[in-house]
Amino acid sequence: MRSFFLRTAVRVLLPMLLLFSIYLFLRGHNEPGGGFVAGLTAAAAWSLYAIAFDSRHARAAFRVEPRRLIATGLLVILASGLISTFSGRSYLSGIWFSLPVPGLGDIDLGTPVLFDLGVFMTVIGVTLGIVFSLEEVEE
Amino acid sequence: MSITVLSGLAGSLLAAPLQRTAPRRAGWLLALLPLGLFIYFLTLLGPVSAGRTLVETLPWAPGLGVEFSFYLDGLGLLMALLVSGIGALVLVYAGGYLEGHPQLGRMYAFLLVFMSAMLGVVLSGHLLTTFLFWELTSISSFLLIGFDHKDETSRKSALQALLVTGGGGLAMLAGLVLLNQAAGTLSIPALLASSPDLLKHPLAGPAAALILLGAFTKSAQFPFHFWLPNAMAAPTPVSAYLHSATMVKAGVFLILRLGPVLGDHPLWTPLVSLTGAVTLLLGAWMALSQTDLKRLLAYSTVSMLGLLTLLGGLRTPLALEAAVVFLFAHALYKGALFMVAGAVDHETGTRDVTRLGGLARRMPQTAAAALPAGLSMAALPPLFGFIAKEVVYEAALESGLFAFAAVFAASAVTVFAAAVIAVEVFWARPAGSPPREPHEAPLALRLGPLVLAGLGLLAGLLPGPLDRALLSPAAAGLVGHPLQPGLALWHGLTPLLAYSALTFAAGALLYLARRPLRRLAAALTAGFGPDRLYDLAYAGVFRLAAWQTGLLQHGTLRYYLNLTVLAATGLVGTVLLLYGGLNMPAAFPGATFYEVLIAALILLAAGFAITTRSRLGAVAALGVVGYGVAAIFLLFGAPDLAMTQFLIESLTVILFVLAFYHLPDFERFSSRRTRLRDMLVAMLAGVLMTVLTLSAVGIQIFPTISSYYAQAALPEAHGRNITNVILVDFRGFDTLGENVVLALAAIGVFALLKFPKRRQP
Amino acid sequence: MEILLAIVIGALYAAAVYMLLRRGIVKLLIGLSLLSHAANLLIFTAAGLTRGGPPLVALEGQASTLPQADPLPQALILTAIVISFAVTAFALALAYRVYYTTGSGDMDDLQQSDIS
Amino acid sequence: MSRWLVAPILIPMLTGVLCLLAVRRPRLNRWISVTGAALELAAAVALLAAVRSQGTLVLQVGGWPAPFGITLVADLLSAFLLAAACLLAFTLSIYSLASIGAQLESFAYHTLYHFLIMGVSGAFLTGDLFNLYVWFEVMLMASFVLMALGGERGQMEGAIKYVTLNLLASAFFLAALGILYGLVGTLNLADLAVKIGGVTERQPQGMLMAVALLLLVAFGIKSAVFPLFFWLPASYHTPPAAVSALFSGLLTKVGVYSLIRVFTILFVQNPDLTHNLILWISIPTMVTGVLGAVAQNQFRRVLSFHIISQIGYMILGLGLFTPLGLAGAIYFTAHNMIAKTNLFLVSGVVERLQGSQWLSRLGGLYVTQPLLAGLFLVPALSLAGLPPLSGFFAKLSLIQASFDARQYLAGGVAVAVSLFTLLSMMKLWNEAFWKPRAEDAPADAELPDRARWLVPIALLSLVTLAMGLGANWFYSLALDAGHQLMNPNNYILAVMGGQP
Repeated sequence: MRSFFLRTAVRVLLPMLLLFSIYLFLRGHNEPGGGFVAGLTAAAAWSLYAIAFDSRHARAAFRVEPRRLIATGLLVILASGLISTFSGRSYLSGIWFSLPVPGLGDIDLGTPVLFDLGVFMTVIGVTLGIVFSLEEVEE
Repeated sequence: MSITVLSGLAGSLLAAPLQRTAPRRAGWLLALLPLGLFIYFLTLLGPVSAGRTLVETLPWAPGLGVEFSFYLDGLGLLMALLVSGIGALVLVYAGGYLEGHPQLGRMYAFLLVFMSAMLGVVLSGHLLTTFLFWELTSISSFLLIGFDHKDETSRKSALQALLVTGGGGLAMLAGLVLLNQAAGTLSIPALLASSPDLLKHPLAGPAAALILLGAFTKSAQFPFHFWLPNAMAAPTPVSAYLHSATMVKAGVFLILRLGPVLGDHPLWTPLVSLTGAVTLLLGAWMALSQTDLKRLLAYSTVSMLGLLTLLGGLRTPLALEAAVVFLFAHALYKGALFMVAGAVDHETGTRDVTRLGGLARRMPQTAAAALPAGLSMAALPPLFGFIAKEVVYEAALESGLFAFAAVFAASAVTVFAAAVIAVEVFWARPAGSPPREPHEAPLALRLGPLVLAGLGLLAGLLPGPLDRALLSPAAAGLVGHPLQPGLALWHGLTPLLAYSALTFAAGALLYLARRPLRRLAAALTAGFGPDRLYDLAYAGVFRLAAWQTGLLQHGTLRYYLNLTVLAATGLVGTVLLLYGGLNMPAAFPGATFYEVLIAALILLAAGFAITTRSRLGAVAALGVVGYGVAAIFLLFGAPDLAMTQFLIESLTVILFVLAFYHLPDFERFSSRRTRLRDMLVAMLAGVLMTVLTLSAVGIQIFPTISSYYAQAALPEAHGRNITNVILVDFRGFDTLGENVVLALAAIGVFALLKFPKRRQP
Repeated sequence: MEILLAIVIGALYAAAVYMLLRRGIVKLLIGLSLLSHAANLLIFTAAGLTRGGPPLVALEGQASTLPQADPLPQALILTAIVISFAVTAFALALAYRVYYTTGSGDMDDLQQSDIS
Repeated sequence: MSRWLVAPILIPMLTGVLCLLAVRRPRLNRWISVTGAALELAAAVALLAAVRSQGTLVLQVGGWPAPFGITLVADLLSAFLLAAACLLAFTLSIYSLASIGAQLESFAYHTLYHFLIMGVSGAFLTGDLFNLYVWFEVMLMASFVLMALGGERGQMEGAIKYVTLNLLASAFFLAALGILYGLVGTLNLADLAVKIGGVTERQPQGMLMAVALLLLVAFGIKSAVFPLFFWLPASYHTPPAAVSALFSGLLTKVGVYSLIRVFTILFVQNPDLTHNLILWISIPTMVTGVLGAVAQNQFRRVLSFHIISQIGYMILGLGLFTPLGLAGAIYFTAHNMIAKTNLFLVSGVVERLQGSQWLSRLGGLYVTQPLLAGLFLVPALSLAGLPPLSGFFAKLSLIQASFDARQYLAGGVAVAVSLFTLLSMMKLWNEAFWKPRAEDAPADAELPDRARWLVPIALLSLVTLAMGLGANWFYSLALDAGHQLMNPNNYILAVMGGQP
């Protein structure tokens, strides 16, 4: 029996937490935050969802299969480092460029950000994968 | 030379296919290989008897001092001729003996491998090459003794032979390594040329002793002799080849070979000649009670190997010459007699002399081969055995009464044994009846004994040329100078002749008294001996192993954990105390109220977690510990850590709660005493870690490398949050690995939870 | 504070070891979790405690007066925390499967395959 | 070449990820797995060739100068062991196709497999102590799952012990790391070596020794030395043969590698304590392991206990702490990785044919499977140290090194233990191959995909033979590696870029 209030609360909380997680991710390179924490936050949000509803609903709402998210995250991590290898430098060397964004000034973008994105994806995929399967255990 | 040695290995590959395509002729065809080798070695007689030695060296592992090299001198040539010649006869014999056996092809293959190995032993020019082939003989002998592998006795005997000779081989290896350190080389020509100072090296004695140990096991010297009679479980071709004519001579060969190098060591003569003498007498004594033809011959072989060892220990020129001459004579007659025994077994279905007799009528040609071989063994003229025995007596007399007495006694038994196999079996009135009606053995079984016995006769009639071409050159290499060939059938009426006559008479008396003698000897030896010792040791090893394993690996995790933690704590703690690692810092900044509060909270929560009987309570306490740790991170400037820890802790608690639905409740399994004991162990570990931490925070020998990160983070890595920059950039590779760990965990959880289940009964 | 933390670390190790030595499988899991807390705290303390700001590079003109904590051990601990999370999750699943397969939560019952 | 030093780590990672994506498409999955393993082998062999010709190779990951980033280093030791590991990985990937079965594959067996290889490669190549920890964890986590994959009772019993004791080891490792960092403030091995070398005369020697021993315990557990080996025989026989084989070939060897690495570059100031201790540990390790093997009645349990005994040989060479000793240890490790793994592969075939691990229920394979019998003898006799196989030279070099260092007891034990090794191997031979099978036993099962079962075994047997016949090449490599390890300055210079 999952309480109605919990479900409602989670419905409201989920988008907020996800937004928060993106915020954490974006600021991570400069302030406390980063891919790990952001990923965990997002995963925690979805875990709440999975507890409030059930894993079948959560899987449906989440859409992406955790396994694919994990694999993609790892691929992103792997590839972010390879860019520098193929441009003649050490693996995982940061390659940076500035992106002028109107209103925000220049934003530094670089392969480490991509790397962090991979971490973000992997962490979400892993945590959800674990939570979902733990919820689906049958006696 | 390498080709001659390795050709047998190549031939062995052909054996099985050949056996399939030409089952009846395979033995004859394969025998062409050793025959060819035999002829090749014959062509070397000229140069070698002229005093030349042939050397061939291929580098193998020079860094390890290992060479693949060959060295052929008189002794090597003598052995090579025996190995290849008898090898050819044995292959033919095996074809007849095991006709129709499904694994005959393997038998041929193993025999050829063995021949290669044996040639390698006798022709090697480097002791590690010797060792290589030495072990190969052990292995091929193992496979051959256990040929009849469905029979448990065969398997047991094979293993016994392997362990005894293999153990000796290992001792020998250790000895060789020591010898290498003492002499700086293991190359045989170099060793032969080494200076006598070698013997003063402190390692020379141990080296010699260990190498001799190897030689003794291989040549079945007391107290390792027991494997040889047991090896008679092998099919007779194997016994004839390996266990009489060739392999067992490897030890003696090595003793002779190394005599010039290590023989002057004070240890050598007492050790070798005493072992030889004991074996000589023991083998003779044991032979008295045997009624199984093969075991009788085996003990007689043990005895004669003892004789050869004794001669190799005495090391007078005469003794060495006698060793060479006798080795040759023995190989001829013993090989022949083994084959005869096999033929008898094959035709009658038994080897028990008490059930045999008068076979000469049914098996005339076999008897015709047995007679000269037996006479040679009994050292009667005009056979070569007689000449050999004369030289042996001469050498023994020269060395003293004790040696002579021993040789004399054993020789009398040899006469007895010869009489049993050549006379009792073929000419005496049968005491019982064999299981099968005997027929003449087929040609393949007759050929070997006839040829070998004929050679014995020929050699006895014409000892001169043989001596000049083969035996004298062989002995010369051992003595160190050329010898005057002097073998002759007739030396005139010398005391030696009288002794020979006396020996024959004693042996004949033994033969006549054989029935009571057998009973007496059997009664006296029952239940004793190193064979029993081996059995006890063998069983003991298994008992020890089981006991030790039960002690260490007894199945409960907490026992393993206890030991592991204690070992770790003990080791680290001891070193910390011994090496002055303890250093209490003088002063630390105190703690604020909040800090103390958090520390107390963690302590309390941890205490609660381990004492509570509610698993939910324990998990909640665990969460409190985690939050407390997060708070500490936050207080000491690590917000990233605190956030992560906080989130992870929450998730962990969720996971626990989700899982608890499927997990057992807490139960109290351990007794109070166990809990106290575990608590003690845990406290030890805890105290150690506290002390380590305290000692570590007090000292910082070098400043950390972190200041670099503060400088490089923004300009080079474009980030202000240094921790995050380290994670994704400076040490991004750690993070990469860590994400793989995460992925693995997810896969693992999925697999464990979802893998289809089978409920255990 | 260092002394206090050293005691906390020791106590956590002791508690962890004690729980690992229990026969109940859930206690084992709790022991494993405690073990990783202890190790993380040990790294944190051994590297030196700094009461102060997080390791951030100050923006221009805002130079911080507070001493900064060493960022490297933080990164290490973060990695260790995440790994131990992975391990804990796996151990939970393993414990479930062990319990399910053997029908017993008593570690002493798990010797079938381990004695010859 | 240096730039591609990361390839042996990335190739298995990529392979693993692709296998994860393709987990629902079995044929593609298998194809990716074997191709990836082949590429990995090629990369490792190329690396070995490069290191042999150009000397120690270094890659600063991320382009940060040492000691601030993570350094990958390939010296002879790493490259040699990596090549051996990748050879195993390749052969086992073929063997897995025959032996693992679709069900385990659908639970991402191939991904786990390649991530395990990734962890092993990372551990061999990294020049950073914390990074080593991370690779250890990758390897461990992969092995945890592989150990438990299938969920049989025996596996569960083994896995829980395996997991717990290995996590304990990790905790020791982590504690040692933390304390070491607190003391000298760095994690790069070369930098650590320089700094630890700088404290010789100063006071906190005792702390350093304590850290050294913590690491000794941590790696000692992972490499299963006496008296820390319990997890190994408790678990190694429980998973499928291919997994046991993989573990036996790689996991403990990474522990041994770490011991060698740490005790040739970091803690060399006080060999009377550390290396003597290792030497003394090696003796009971050799003895108890082999006695354990003699006592067992199951095929793979015999082999498992053997691993322990042979770990004893490896650390014996380290304990001697001479170039010869290290050369012996390295040669022995490579030899053992291949021969021992091969025996596990044979055990898998035997189990498949006769449906049991229990020796009492096996038999008759000498008649029914002569090829298998022959292939079994090669690694079995090699382990027992018979010439001309690899094990002979491995043992010979260790015995020589022991006697050279006047460690007659240790050398003598090494010799004597060989006899028991022979005994236990021949026990397997007698029971599984020679002994006729019990009369009520069912007929041998079929062996579909015969080539996939037997080709890997034949390949490894050939390598064992080649390592013996071509002993000089391998031994001189090991000897050069031994000299390299005894002169860590080259390593330090290579990593720190000429400014130690």
